[in-house]
Amino acid sequence: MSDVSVKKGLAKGLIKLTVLLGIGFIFLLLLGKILPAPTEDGYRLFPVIGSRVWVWIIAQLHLNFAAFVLGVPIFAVSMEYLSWRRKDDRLDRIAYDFTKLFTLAYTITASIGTVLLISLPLLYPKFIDHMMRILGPTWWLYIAFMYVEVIVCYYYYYSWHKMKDKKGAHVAIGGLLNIMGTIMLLITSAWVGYMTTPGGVSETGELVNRWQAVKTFMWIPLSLHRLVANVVFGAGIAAAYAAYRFIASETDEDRAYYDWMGYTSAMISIGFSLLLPGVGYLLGVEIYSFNEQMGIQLMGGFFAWLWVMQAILIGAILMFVNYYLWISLNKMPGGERYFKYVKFLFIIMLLGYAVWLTPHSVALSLDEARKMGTYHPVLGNLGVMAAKNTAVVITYLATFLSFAIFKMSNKESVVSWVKLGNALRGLIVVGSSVIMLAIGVYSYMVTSSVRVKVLSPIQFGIFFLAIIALFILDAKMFKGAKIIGEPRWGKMPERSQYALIGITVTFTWLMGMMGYMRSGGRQYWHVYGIMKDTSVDAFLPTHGYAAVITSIVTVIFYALMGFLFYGIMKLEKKGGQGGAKA
Amino acid sequence: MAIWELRWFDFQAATVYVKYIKVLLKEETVKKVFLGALVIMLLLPAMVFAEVKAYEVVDVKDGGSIKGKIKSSGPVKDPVLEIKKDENVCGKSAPANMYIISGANEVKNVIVAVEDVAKGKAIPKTDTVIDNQKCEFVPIVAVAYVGDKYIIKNSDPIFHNTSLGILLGEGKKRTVYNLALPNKDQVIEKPVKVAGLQIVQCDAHAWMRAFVYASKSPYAAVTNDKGDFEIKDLLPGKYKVKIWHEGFGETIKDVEVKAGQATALDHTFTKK
Amino acid sequence: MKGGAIKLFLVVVGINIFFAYIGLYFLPQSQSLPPKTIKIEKGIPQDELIAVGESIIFGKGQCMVCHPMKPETGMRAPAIATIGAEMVKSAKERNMPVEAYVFEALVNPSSYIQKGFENMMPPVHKPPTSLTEGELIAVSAFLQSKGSNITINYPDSVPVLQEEITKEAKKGGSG
Amino acid sequence: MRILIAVLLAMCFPVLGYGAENAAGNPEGKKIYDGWCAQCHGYKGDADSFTKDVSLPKPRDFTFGSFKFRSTPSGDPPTSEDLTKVIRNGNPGTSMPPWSRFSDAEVKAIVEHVKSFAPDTFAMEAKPIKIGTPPKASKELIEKGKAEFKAAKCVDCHGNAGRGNGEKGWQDDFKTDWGYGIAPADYTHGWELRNGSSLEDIYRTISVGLSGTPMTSYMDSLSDDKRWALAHFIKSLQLTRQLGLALKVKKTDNLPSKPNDPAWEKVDYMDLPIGGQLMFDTRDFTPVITNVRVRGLYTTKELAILLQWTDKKPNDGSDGKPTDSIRIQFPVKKHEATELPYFFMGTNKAPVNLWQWKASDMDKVFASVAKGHENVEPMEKSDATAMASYDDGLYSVVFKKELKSAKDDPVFEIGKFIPFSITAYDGRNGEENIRGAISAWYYLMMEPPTPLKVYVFPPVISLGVLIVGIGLHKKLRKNKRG
Amino acid sequence: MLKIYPIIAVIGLFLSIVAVLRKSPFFNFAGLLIFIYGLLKSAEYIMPALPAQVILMYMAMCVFSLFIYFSIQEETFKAFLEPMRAVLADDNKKFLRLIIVFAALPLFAGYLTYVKVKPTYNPPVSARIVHPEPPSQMDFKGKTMNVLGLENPLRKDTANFAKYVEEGKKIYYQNCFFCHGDDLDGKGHMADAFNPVPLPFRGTDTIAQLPESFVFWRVSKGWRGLPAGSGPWNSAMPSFEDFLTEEEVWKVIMFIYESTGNKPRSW
Repeated sequence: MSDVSVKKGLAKGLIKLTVLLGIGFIFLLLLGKILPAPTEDGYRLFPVIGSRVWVWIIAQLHLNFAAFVLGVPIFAVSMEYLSWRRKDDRLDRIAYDFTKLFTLAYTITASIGTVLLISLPLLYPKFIDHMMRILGPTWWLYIAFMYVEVIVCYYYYYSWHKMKDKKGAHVAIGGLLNIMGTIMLLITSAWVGYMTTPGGVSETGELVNRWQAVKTFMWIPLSLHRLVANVVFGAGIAAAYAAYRFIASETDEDRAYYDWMGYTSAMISIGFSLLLPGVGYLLGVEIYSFNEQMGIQLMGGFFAWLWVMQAILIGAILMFVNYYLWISLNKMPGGERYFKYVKFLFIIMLLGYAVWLTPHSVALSLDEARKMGTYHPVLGNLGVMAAKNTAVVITYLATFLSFAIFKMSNKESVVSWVKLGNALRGLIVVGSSVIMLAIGVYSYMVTSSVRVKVLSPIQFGIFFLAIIALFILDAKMFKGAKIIGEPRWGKMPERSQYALIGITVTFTWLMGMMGYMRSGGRQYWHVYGIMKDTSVDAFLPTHGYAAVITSIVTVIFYALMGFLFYGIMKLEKKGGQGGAKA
Repeated sequence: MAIWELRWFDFQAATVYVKYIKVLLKEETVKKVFLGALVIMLLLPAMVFAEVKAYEVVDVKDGGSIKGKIKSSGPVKDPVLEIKKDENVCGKSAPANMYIISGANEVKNVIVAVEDVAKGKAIPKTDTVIDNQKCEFVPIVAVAYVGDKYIIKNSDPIFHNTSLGILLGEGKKRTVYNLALPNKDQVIEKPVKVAGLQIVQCDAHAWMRAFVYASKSPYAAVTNDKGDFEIKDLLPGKYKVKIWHEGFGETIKDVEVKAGQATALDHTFTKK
Repeated sequence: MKGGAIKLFLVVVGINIFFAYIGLYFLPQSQSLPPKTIKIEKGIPQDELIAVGESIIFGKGQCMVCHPMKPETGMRAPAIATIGAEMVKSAKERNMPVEAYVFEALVNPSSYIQKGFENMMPPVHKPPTSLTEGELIAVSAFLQSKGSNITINYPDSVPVLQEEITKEAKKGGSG
Repeated sequence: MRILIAVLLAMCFPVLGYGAENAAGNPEGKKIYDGWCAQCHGYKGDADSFTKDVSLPKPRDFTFGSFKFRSTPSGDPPTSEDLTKVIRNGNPGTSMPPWSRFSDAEVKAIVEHVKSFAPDTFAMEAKPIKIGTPPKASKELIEKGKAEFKAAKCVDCHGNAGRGNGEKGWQDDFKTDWGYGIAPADYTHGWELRNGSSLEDIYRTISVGLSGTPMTSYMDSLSDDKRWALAHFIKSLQLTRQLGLALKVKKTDNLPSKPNDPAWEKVDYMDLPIGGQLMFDTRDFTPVITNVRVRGLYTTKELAILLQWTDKKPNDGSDGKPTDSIRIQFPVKKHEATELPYFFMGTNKAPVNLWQWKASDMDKVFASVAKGHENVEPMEKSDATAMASYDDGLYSVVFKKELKSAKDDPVFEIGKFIPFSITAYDGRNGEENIRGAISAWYYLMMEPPTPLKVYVFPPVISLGVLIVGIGLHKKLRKNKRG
Repeated sequence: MLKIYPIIAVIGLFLSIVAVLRKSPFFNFAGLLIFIYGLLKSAEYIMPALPAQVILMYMAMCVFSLFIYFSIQEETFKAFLEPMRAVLADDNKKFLRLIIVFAALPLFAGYLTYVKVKPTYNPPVSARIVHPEPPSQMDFKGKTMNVLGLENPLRKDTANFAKYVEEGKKIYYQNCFFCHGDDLDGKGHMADAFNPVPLPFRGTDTIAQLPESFVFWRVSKGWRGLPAGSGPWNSAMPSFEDFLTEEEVWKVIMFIYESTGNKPRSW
């Protein structure tokens, strides 16, 4: 592998892409001829499982891989940049490992994309006609960028070792790669944005202004949301990869490295995930301002229960994260001093989790409904947004404290104002919690618009202020602190790695479910308000059905990922390059 | 019960208690209650006496008597009962035996009773038999004496129940006894406790009826086939005499009884 | 450590089965069906018209997304239960016929906003709701039945409705 | 002596006033009585009251001095406890409710007041009979009770099955002390036995009778053990009432051939409590039928619904009174969501389909479509059929209908909850048309046959867990050794 | 009623405390779960019972979280697993193993599966709105009335108050008590037959929260006047305008307020 020259690599990449696209177009032409003509409404039916399920699975898989190949480069390039500035080889190795990962993943992504490319026009000819008419040029733009991206990507990968001495330039190429990726993300978001919150067309679906059709309500918020989610997802996948390698490792050294890698990736993933509610909020605001009806439908109508599901999932993720951090105390010299705090954090997490998964209106048995009506008089109060927001900020704060504990567990502050510092820390934690709780209680008494538009942002603002304050305080307190001992990387029980896997799988599943929700917001429209879905699949399936499909997609995705990981390991064994520096 | 349903403090009850306490604390009330208790204690023996006052047995010497004949203004046709139940025992139809009137228009089964007698001779120890025979009460009219017994019999192989009740008019009554006689030769004895004219019925055979005059004194009689009756050993004085027949109804006559003499009391009923 | 990989995969599958299970058994299972087109014939009896209107309010029109049935605190939009009477009142205030007011409220809702509410209602004859003329009239009749006399019927009220629709279209053109 | 008393009386004149008030009037009792009893029993205790014409059984007239519910021998007045018990527990099956709101003192005051209406009766001594320990129920005992039920001629009035349909209980002048007609009790309806349905209650009723009614006292004619045996037998006749919202109808290969086929007894049932039709003129305040038991079965082709109810005196309309009848009602259209037609006869907007059976035409169904109670049109064609039987006071009517439905027919879909309601008419009670006893909406659901997975999955999972257990066991053992 | 769940909770707590003292995390875990279950179930004594589904959700969360908690430290985790390992592998636990691992657990799993796959059918729930929204106008025997602000004309005639109440009593017991009860507690002798059950007038939940005008509307219009959401198709409440005059309706309203000690809402 190391022998492959940059040129050859580039050629390989370009040929692959061209061949795939070619196959796609040829299949499209051929099948278009062979297959029976679409129905009057403009549909063809995919055999057995139906068009919707087929496109759903393929699109979701494609999306997952795309998220991976867009998210991981951001992560990899930042690592490389850090390694370059800090002269830390470990980081460079991580970066290289990831580059390997996403370069390989490109092929899979493109292959699945090809299947999608064949499927969509064949199964939904009328709809795709419409899309092409409105947003056709962006599609050619998309192909063009795809080529550029492949070139940049392969160049970036194959020139890694050649450009060892020109790190700056190499990092710049990485930057370019990410810019390309973001542009592609913007283009695809524009498509989805147009479908959900169309603009720039007349009521009958005639193009009025193409730029308006691209620049829809959803475009930027959705892109932002996806960008952040991609980073979280990419880092999560990296953590999962590290976990996988950790478990598969045979030497202590490898284990130490992959432990560290898993930790770093997971923390980045979680760190960025703190931004998600914010960008999600933006997205929600835009949807509401496009069409109140759709917003309410998504938040409180048909999909209300999916937010409970989301709560269960995010609660599980936070639990996994905390668990990972607590278990990590084992490997910190001096970590055992902090086990006594874990109990309290655990109880807070548990209570927060309980609040978060309490549904507002409960699906009841008949007897229960007769006894208490639709809402439980007590539980009903825990089910509303006021309680949920409060619970989430407090559990986030607890998670941050777990992280802080982990960070300082092997240090002892030497500054003179230790006592004052500790008091200050306590004050920040307790004070902010009390304020957040008070705002939560106050939220019950105001109208929903005040709650959504004023109090919730204040709660989140206080949360961020609190963690920033804690962060600065800790940095000051532990400046030049006495270090009890270096972390014993690799001294982690295997089960901690399952927690990492759990985080990533849950996150992937969550992405799938949110996709169902976003797409469901359109209800029985291909393009909301412009083009009706008149196919047999025009209805929204039940949540259970969606959950099963999401699970299937996730399992397929991880099976493919497994092959990818396995392939990399095989490559390493063959070439030895980039593997553990034994 | 859910906690919030529990009334920790029952206001309604509390107001009543407070009222009681207020009343109790008033000086006058305390006095009143105390004196009241005293009076009741003193009056108690008197009350007991008042109860017993009902009928006083005395030795009657040289008493008078009432004697007479009850007649009808003319012959009355006795109705025939149609029987739809237990026909094998009761037969298809039976005479009601309501108007048993002789050729001379003398009426049988008329109750003649001297009312509200305060004193007199001892009550005879004669128990009153009520027999269910072929779906008919035998006798149809009888006199019973308070303190004695009813002997209620079933001579039929079928179920009868015997229900006695004070007649209140318009088909209404007040039950005195309602006793089951499910089998043949069943006998039930019951004390005669409630005084007055009573109807005897069998709910199972609604046409069956009899009448019993439960008397507190020994001074009551039923006319015989010739419409004759006699009431003996009355203390001299003025009395009210009740003459009652199932079909003809009731009249009350004032009679003065003189010592050692027989006062005649005849009456003729007219069918309305 | 091949066992490790298998174990990991089992964990992944297990987690997914668990989530699918939650989705299947914890969440209420209902489908959201696309609305059916409702045929309204000429000279339809009033109570049937109202019934159709009601079904649109709860179904195709998706009015219940914003409008509560009963007045409640913090409601987004006026309550349905008293809307008929309210509309009569407002029409009187604005000195226009009640029918015209009702139709305007449906097809040109931003032209007059009830006190205390925000301008957020979309014109319902346009996509995505896209109610037909007959459906609009049915809805109007139903709204009138909530506390006022019903004066709207099909097809006599069509001209009034069309006038309001053209007004709205003109406004859209100029603004 | 008398003089002394007179002097004393004079002395305590103010006191006496107080005392007299307390003893005779019981003002507290009168106040509550006037507030909460007089509406039915009359301000004077004579039952000449607001509800005298709208309740069945009629309210008790206290002035007669006859009291049904006693623990004392026949002829004796009830004890205060007996009266208290009636006030506290009410009389099931009548409009006398249990009064739990009053304090013990208040109930005592009411009892005092009630007693004052019949001073003669209550002047007598009242001593409750002794109720010993009941023998334990056993098959033999119940058999013995059954024999005794015949021997003591209980059957004469209460009928062979204890439904109150005995021949002697239905003479025209079967009357109470108050001059009203009365019907023998239906033992199968334990929930509406006026004097209580427990074994002791039954024993007590047999022993002392119900004064004022033809129910006679057996204390002197039957020995104690026989009465207990009887009580056990009667107790065993009581139906277990199953109230619910939905009847599950199971699939079968062959429907029972007759309405009184014993095969029906094994089928799931549901009891519908029914009440008078009170919404439309003429209202029925005094329905007699209070319970209809519903059973159902279906085959691939047909649905059969069995309705059973007690009618103590069948009436086919030949005596000038209306005929006995029952009617089942379904929505005409498939009902959507929770919206239904009006539960009695539908409305113009939402019509209902009615199948009526009449005792005058035993095997016929009168099918009609109703759009409100004033707008009923007979259906020209309906393939619903009926079969009926009358056994020992029990009507059994089976309605059958093919599952496929034509216009105006109800829609029978397997696995769906199909609403239905019942109207029952007792002709003897003068019930017909809209006067009758009605039920709310209930559902019947034809249960789809149990899917195969119910039999397959559990054993598979069990086996799986077992295998995992064994595997873990093996593995841990190996680890231990290794 | 025997309050079993608090006892279960106490037993669980006791078990977990003993387990803590004897350093047996597994039994601590089990005890805590029992404690939490008992606690959640005990809620039904002070509030409407928690729905089964919510309890299931909480319990699943607790199992998951507590398991995580006990696996943080290596020694604790080992001790936690020890009883399970012992049952599975130890020679002296053969009998226990036979019962738990080879019999009880598979059977229990089979049972749970059975419960889950067995098809269950629930009849549709008809929600009831106790106080439906009144219309602004109503029609009483052809007379149009404004429901809001409608006042009881008889209340002004304070001199005859007792008379009206008494007349109302007669009307009540000839028209209403079959369902709403002798004691106005909604438990009349025909109440069982109807669904939804008749409303009680006692207590502070029903008429005490309503102005008389509302009650007038409900009494006069009955089922016919109910809005669709309140299920007029199920209500047996007659339209009393068919049977009573306007004045009689007011009288009966006065009676039900007076006799239950409630006051009509006047704001």
